[in-house]
Amino acid sequence: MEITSTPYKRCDLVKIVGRIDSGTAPRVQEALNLITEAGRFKIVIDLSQVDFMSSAGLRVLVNTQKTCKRFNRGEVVLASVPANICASLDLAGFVPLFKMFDDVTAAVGYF
Amino acid sequence: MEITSTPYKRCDLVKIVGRIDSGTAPRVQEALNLITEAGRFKIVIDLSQVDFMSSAGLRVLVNTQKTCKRFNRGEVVLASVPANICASLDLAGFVPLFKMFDDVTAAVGYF
Amino acid sequence: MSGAGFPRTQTFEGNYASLADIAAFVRQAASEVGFGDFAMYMVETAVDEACSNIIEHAYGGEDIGKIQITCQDAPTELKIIIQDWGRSFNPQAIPDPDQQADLEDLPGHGLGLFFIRKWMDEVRFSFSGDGNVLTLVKRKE
Amino acid sequence: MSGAGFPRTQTFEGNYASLADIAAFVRQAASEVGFGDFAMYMVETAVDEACSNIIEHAYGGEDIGKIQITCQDAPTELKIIIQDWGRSFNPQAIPDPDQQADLEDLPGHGLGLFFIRKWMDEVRFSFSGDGNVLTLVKRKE
Ligand SMILES: Nc1ncnc2c1ncn2[C@@H]1O[C@H](COP(=O)(O)OP(=O)(O)O)[C@@H](O)[C@H]1O
Ligand SMILES: Nc1ncnc2c1ncn2[C@@H]1O[C@H](COP(=O)(O)OP(=O)(O)O)[C@@H](O)[C@H]1O
Repeated sequence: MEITSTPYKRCDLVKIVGRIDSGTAPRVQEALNLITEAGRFKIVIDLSQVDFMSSAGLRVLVNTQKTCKRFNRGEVVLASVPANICASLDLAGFVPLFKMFDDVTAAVGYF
Repeated sequence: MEITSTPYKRCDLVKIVGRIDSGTAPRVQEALNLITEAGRFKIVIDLSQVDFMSSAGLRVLVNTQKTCKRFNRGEVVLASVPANICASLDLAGFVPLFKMFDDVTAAVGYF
Repeated sequence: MSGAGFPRTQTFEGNYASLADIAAFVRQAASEVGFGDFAMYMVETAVDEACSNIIEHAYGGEDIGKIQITCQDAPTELKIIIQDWGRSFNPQAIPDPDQQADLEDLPGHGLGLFFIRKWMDEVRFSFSGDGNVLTLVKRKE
Repeated sequence: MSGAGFPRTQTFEGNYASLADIAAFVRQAASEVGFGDFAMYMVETAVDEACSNIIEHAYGGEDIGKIQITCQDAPTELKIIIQDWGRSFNPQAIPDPDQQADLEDLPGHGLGLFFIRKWMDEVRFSFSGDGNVLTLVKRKE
């Protein structure tokens, strides 16, 4: 699994490539913590190249959303969510927790 | 030639597909005028799908940059400029007038 | 091709690095018996959650014990049998996660068993002297 | 293939909708004589600027007169001859655009002839009773 973080003026883009499972989810959490610990709470997560996400990955998304939305200081949004992962988010009841955008540019443009 | 304008929170994205010559440049100018006349002066122009741009097209870019930069209220930036068009901009001496970004997301993220 | 090469069994180290190999093993089986993309994803998810739980809860850590997986093809279903030799537990005692909760109150954990139960057609746990056996059944359409 | 099908001549309506057809015509010729992508783009640009000028300046508007274009292949160069029957002008009187200017002072116009001169190897205007002829030469590498 590869993670690329890109800071923009109003938000940070985190692109993940590969599989997010119990083994790799901690690295995603670390990458997101680096951003929130820098005081940046507007985050776009590009899931276009993620082929699998287990509940360990969903947990990372929810934890980070909690951190970002606290004090109204920001938000995590998701871009290019593959259909299977969307079904997982839906089954978990997490769809209402995340704004989702078809493409990364629209997600960055939202902030 | 096709033009698609998408308003984002901090900027407008204008994607042009096709050929910008004396015949089509006026339509590009109109699309850009619609944005600036709405009081929006931060514009990303996506040139990735533009296969040709004559001096008529360059003139539109420069005119719009003048309008946008006036009173420090905004700026036109270019995304995904094809090499041939970059050579045209360079020959015209216009490279210093426009920030250029490799991809549209980075350009939108600049504002 | 249905039936050829089945049942097939493979044993994996009980650590998180095995999860991708385990996924490849069960996806291959699911693909061979004719499952479509989403059914394969549901199988992959259930098996991943089950194996993650074995490492985390049954063994209490990585590289403590092994995980053995068998795929059985039948005319109407794919059966996946996952065995470990860690501690047992009472699945009946685990409730579904609370989906009404606010973001702030969401526990975040407790989704694994829920996914397994929702996306598999049959889920049976059995615990005996020879380890713990989880049988997952996914029906063909 | 060099030389086959050359010279070739085509006549176009003097309007902006013709510019894409004109581009296709000269790109095809440039491609057949072996020009690479950027050389083709330079030829396309020079011809587009020349024809735009004919419509705007020589004819003073669209659909006033025609534009005739001939492509000639020679061993070392491609020659493109563009003819119109509008008013003539003195190209020597047109200076290169000022590249030092601030954004606010940039005229924006006056780039067409400059592009033609910079990207073609030879540029000759001739004006006679039978119209105006612009000869553009682009050398092969
Ligand atoms: N294989 C297992 N061995 C022992 N305990 C388990 C096993 N699987 C699940 N459990 C218990 O069930 C609970 C719920 O599991 P699960 O729904 O996967 O969520 P999580 O693992 O995130 O807590 C676990 O916290 C654990 O106490
Ligand atoms: N074919 C032509 N016929 C008449 N005048 C021309 C022609 N081409 C160019 N000119 C003159 O030369 C000037 C500069 O032309 P050019 O560099 O193409 O810039 P622009 O057309 O933007 O003014 C024109 O404004 C016009 O006065």
